[in-house]
Amino acid sequence: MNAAWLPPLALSTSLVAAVVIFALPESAWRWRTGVNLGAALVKLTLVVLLGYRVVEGHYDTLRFPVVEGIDFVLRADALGMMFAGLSSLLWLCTTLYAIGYLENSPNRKRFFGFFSLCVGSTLGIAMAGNLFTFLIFFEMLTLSTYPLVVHRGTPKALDAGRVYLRYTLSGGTVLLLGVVLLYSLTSEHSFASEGGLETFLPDHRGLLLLIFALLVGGLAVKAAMVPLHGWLPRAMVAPAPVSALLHAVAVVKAGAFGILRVVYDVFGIELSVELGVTTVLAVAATVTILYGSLRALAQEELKPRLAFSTISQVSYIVLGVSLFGPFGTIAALTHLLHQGLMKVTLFFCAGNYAEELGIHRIDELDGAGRRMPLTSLAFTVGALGMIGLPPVAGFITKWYLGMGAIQAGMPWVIAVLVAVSMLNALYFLPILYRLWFRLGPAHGHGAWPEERRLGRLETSAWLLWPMVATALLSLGAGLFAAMPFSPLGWATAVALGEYLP
Amino acid sequence: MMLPDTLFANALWFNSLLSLALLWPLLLAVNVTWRHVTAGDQGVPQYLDGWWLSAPWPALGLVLLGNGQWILDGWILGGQWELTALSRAWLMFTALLWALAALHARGYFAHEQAKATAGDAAARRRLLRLAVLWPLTLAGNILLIVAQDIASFYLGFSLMTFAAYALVIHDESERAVMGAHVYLIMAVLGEGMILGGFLWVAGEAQVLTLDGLREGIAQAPHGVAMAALLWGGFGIKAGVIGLHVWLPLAHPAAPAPASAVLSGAMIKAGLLGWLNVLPLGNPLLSEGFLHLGQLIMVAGLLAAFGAAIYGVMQRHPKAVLAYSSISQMGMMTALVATGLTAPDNWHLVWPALVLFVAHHALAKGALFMGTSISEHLPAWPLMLMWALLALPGLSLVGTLGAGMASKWGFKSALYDNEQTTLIWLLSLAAIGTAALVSVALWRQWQQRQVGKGNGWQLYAWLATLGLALMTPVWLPLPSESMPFPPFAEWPGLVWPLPLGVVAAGLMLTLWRPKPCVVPAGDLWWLYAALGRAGANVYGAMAQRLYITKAAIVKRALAMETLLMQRLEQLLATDAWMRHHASGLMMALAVGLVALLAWESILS
Amino acid sequence: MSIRFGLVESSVAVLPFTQPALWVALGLPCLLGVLGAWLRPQRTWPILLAGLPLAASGIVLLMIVEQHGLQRWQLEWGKLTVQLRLNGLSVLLLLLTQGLGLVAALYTPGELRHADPAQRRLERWLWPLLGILVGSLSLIWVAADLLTLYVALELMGLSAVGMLLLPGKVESLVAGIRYLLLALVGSLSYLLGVALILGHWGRLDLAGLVQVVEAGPVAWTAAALLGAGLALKAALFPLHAWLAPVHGNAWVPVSALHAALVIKASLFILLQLWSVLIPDSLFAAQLVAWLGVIAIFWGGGLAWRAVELKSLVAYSTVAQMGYLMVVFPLLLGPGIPASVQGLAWQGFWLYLVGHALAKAAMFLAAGNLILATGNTTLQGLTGASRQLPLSLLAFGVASVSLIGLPPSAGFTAKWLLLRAMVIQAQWAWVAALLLGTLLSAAYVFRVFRYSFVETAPHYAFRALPPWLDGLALGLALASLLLGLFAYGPLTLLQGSR
Amino acid sequence: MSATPPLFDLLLALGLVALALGCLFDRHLVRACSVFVGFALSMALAWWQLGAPWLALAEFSLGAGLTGCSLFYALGVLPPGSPLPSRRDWFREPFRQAAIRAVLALAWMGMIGAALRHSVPVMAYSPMQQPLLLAGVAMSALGLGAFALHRHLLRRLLAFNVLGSGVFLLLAGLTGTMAHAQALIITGLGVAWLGTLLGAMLIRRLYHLQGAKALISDNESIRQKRQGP
Repeated sequence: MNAAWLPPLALSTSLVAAVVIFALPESAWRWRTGVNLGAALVKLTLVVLLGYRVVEGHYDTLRFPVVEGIDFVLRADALGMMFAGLSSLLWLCTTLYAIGYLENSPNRKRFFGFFSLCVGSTLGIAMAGNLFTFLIFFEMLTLSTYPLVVHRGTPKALDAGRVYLRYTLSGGTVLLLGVVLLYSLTSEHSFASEGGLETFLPDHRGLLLLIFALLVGGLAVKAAMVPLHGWLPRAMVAPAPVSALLHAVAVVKAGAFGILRVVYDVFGIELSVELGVTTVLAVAATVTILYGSLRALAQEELKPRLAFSTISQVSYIVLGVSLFGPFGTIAALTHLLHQGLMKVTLFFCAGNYAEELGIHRIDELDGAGRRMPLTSLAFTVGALGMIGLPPVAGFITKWYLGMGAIQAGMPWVIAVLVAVSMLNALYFLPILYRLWFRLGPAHGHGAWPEERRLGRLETSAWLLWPMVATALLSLGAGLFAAMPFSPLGWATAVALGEYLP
Repeated sequence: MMLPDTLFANALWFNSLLSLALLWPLLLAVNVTWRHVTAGDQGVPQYLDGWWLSAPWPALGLVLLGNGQWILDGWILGGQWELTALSRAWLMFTALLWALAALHARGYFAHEQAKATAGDAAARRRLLRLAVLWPLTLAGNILLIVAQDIASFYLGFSLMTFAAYALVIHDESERAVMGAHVYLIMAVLGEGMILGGFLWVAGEAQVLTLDGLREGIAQAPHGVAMAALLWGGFGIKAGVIGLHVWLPLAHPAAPAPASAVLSGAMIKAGLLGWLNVLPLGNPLLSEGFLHLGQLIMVAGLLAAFGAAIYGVMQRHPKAVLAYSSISQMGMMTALVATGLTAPDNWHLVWPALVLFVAHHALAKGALFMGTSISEHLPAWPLMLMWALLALPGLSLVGTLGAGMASKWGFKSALYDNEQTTLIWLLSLAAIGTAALVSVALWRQWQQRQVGKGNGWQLYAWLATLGLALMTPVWLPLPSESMPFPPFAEWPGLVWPLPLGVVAAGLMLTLWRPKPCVVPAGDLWWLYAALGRAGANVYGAMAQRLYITKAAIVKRALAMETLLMQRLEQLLATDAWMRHHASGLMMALAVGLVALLAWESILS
Repeated sequence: MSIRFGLVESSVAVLPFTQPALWVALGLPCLLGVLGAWLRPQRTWPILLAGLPLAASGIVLLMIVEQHGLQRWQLEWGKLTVQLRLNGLSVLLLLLTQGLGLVAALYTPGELRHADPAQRRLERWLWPLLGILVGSLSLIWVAADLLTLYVALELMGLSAVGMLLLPGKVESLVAGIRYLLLALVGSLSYLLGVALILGHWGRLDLAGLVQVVEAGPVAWTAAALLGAGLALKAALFPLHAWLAPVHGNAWVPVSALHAALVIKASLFILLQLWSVLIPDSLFAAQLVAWLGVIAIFWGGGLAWRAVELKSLVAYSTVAQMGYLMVVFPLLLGPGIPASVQGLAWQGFWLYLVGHALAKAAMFLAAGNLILATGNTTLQGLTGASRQLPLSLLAFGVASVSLIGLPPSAGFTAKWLLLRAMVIQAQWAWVAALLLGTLLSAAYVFRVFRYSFVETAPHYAFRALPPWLDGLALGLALASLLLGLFAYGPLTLLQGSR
Repeated sequence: MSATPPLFDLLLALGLVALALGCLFDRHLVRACSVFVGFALSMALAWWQLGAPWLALAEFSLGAGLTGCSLFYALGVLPPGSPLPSRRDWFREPFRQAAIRAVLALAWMGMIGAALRHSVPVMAYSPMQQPLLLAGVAMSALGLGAFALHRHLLRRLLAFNVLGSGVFLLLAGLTGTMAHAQALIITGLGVAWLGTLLGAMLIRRLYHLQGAKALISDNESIRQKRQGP
């Protein structure tokens, strides 16, 4: 039984929300909030429903032809639902957070409108059933993110927006070329196609390699892999919810998710191994991971440090993809979710410090743990997770990556993992030290850069509780990873059910 | 033991006891936080109250009243918690030491509590931090002991390691910060190595439990390398020579009860790690493991002697004690190594080792607590006090009480295997121990102060002392593995003491190097220099790269400007084309015809 | 190729209703124009009402073509015979013309209301000229002989010139007279080509010419003369330079119509005639394609540097025409596989239609922005995003199609073209297309860069009636959704018979 | 058709070319316009000679009459009493540009000539048989060359008209008096007159707004200076 209306309905929640928000006047705060939250909740429900149906074995598909031989396909499958679930859940959190964050700031209508579009595109990416559809939403994502990046309208923000566009549009163009080449080789090839591209291997080895390079090259821009990462740290000028969204859910994840799709659903992992591209991918991911960490070490401001940390962390997904074997796959899929939860927490925290205390630099964080204990606790959880310490979710990923590395016959990856863990510790632990052990304005030494009393608790409730929720989720995802519907459980089901014989 | 077997073996009973043992410290941490928060901005609750003191008690109860195994399916990667013979004994002495140290802490921090009540914000903050993180450290320690699966073990280990940072840094003096940082850096290094080792083995063998891990290492092609990696990782905690540098820096800085648990319980966790992951006593080991065992033994003996020689030159009694710990751990390392070099004998060695460890834990705990006693000497007879202070030391050397039993225990185990060289070397090392203990006492004597003591402090110390001397009595090991030496053997056990004392005396009188020549932390300063040099090189490289990148960016920008200027020129060309549109049309037409004609000529 | 244009000799019986519908489609616009000059409507609803029968005629024709395929008429008028044909392409373009014409007419009152009174002296003339323009454009899409084409071309050219001149500003007069002279010369070049054809083969109906034309100097010269003349009128590079000033100074709906349809009509004729005269010439098509490549970068570069909003849009037209030129070698030339030609054919027209919609939307949106800010330069847009979100949104959606980002018509068309090029292994054009995409993104996003500035002082913005923005947004959305729902129109294009 | 060239046609052709040259290259604009009227009258004669009386009539009324009036209106001669624009074009094109235009015009002529040679077999062996056709070729080339060369708007208008006449002549010469050709020519004549009228009005308006300079400055000043990013 195919409920073709379900995927477009889920997709339309955010799109309709965007339209309604654009139509509402700027001053209609309550209405906008209601629409935002209502859409987020409805969407979450629908995605859960879709996920449930996928578990039941119904892959709801909407399909219509766009041009001869090319279809627009929205399809709910396990992998897509995983990403969709993440994006819907984090959208809810981020929306709540953004409502608090942007209180009394101008241009909220525009912000929330494009915000909804952005998440709608992410959902589209998750549910895209073939590369053509994927490309559509991929570019939509680029466009709908631009107004968010330049939201502040300062020269710095505008420059960041320009750099962002230069990178992502170029990447999109490269991707387009790759997709066109692929289609001219295979005609329609949806993600659900059983037959991989093995049949083309004998005659078109070079072309397949080229296509792979173009596809992954285009996606790698969004996934911020070195040396295509330049836009990400700059995009930090955007408001905190946007950074959270960019880093945790939407943009970089879209790139990583695309690489997942290309390797598993378009080429097939066996073919990728056969072509020898997985090793290249692993090396590229390794370089990114190390480079990102090294650069993060040198940052003196909080958000850029987190940004470089993202660059490093997102490539874990790519690394997992490149490790042939169920464990590598599980690691990649799990990290897709785990990194989202942890990074969104960290960005919420960074945003809270900035909003409540005006803190942007790391050396201003001295003693902030006393002033904002919950925020700092959440930050601690996130940071420990990034380092890969149990019981936070990051440990699970690292564990499976290590197992996958052995399984794929690349033990050197473990050395990389250890090295990165140490680097992560090297740039996160000093922050924790400052938060909890240094004396700062909270102890009567100096003053916060710009303190505001936003709420009865340490900061406004809008800002506080989403962050606490994501922190608890990242903790729970690690502590109860072996539960059946944890991210790990879902990822294992996907990996074992879909990609392995 | 005293309970009916049915209850004793009941899974629910065990599980709830175990949960309580783990959760109780966490609950107490929350409780302290809650009391702090509800007390308001300026309010000062009694941080180390009776509840707080009870943190390790459920764990003790678990040892005494529980037995069994608990498999947790949903826990991290699948949990398996169990009280084995080893972990039962281990948990016993660990929990005991924690309980006593907590009591001691109540007294030790009474002064700080008073200051806080008087309105000292800094004291309040420090106390809160300690009161919250002490139970967390404890929880980690308990978890790592009961855990039989890798993830839980690693979780416990990390929790303990990182939470203990707060214990080290407690008084926030410059020295404490320094010590804490060294501790943390080394800890991170250790965590990394452990993680690497775990991943490697678990990936090769596809196992999630420590049992499987041991098997996996024994069978894996690169098993020796894995074992070495894990040995090094845990060795950082256990103070293996070369990786021990944090001990003499962190111990003197930490408060006495913290030092007691650090040295008594936490570095033992490293040792437990070895016992858990190294394929000790496995009769089917390859040649490589034998060499590894020899290497470990050499490292252990080097630590035993080197630390002794270096330690006696220290000024600070706690630094001396820290070196003593290193030395003692060296001896234990050597004993562990026999599990690889002589696996057949391991079943005899390990109970002796556990006894040694347990005794050392309590004795070292007593010694560290003693340093705080000597700073606040009560109005008791001086001779009695110093005798009491010396007692754990004497026991450690092996001249009386439990120390003698433990020493005899491993000696007899080794005799069975005719490892006479090792026995002799260990006896020699005992001279070092004696010398260190005497130096420590001497330093304490030099820095003694009278008064301001506290009953909790004193009686907890006395209890520790007593329990240390009676270790075989309460340690849940089969009593036949803890024989008391026959009288005839006593001289063979006691002789290192006088030699040690004399050696220490000679050392102290003959050569007194300045502290800057023999700084505490020895190799750390070398490492730090190397690290700084490395960082400088990295910084210079980064700077170079940055300059290069800036140059490239600048050039790109210049090119962009140039391009824009060229585009401006396009405008002029466009105007030209506007004027000459009709001429261009003629040219286009003529050109098209020419082209078409040419094409037909070509074909 | 000529079959795709519906240029076949056949004797299909003409269905009833078709001819009246055709007359309505061709004649009603002129009539309405005259009516408009008389009544000078100030509101939108009468225009909408008047446009309904026009649209109805278009829809009737569409349904007829959908059901019965190609329609042909041969009208005898004295010794003259006029050939008309209606296939999927014609009807598609006809509908496009009617739609855009209607939108332009709807927009006109708003534009005039806000225009400088000094420039409104001649506004009465706009209506008949608009009517003639729409009528002549409709005629061009259906005409199947050179004489009718010539007449329609001249009517279209003159009415377009007239409309462009109406504001009466010096700049528009200078630009207008240049355009007038060049258009006239272009027509004469066309006529010269027709003279050669008529002299050599003695007939003007295209379907008949397809049968008799053989390659040779006459065909070449005629093709060259026709091509050069029409290229001048279609503003193909390098004969494009007159375009930007013309667009920059005309009234907004006029610019929109001109950029969207008038120059495309010349291109349409050019391609149609070349497919009759030199269907197998590789070199000519290649030359056009290479010129197109230059045009993409030339127009893009100039648009990138443009100071005025409207000249940015105008230069972007030059670049976009370049894309269409690049397709020539995939449509004309020896030995092109039918599949490639089919892809290129679909891509070409989809691009043309999508661009027409998007460009019209863009002009309307730009006009709105200029009306609201009272400033014609890009810098005048600083901070506009806060005050004029809807206009900017329309501009943005239109530019999505213009850049060729999914899911717009521009994207789908580019996709088809890329596939055709890839199959033919024409990598140079692939590169041109992709780089051109980036370039167009570069110049379009300049607009947004200005509009998102928050730090600049805020200028006073004039409030606009929402329907002005609504029109622009509607067109833009149409061009966006056309990309996603292109299947129907494309099947219409494919079914040539 | 006889072997000797028809004398009258020859003379007419020569006259047409000469008048075209005169009206295209006389810098005195009133004189040039007057010559153009003469040219148009000769054209009407040529139509007559080609056997197309309707065309002759049309040319007489549209070409000579109305177009002439329009041109004089543009010059300010008609209606009498209106302000007089400058009646001489002093602008001199650089020699290089003129040379290039000449070459282009020759190429154009060659191209059309070659096509004619192919299309009309008689042209191959005795080109002089159809002097009017040749005149048409020459006039179209001359007109286009002059159009490309001149800057003065009025002279461009004149050049356009000459070009148009050349094209019509060619058309008629090639096709005889086919109905289609006549329709084409009549349309062309009408358009040419409409264009000329529109041009003349524009010239007047521009002169009124901007003065004489506006009439020769084809390059509008490049206002678009670099701004912004």
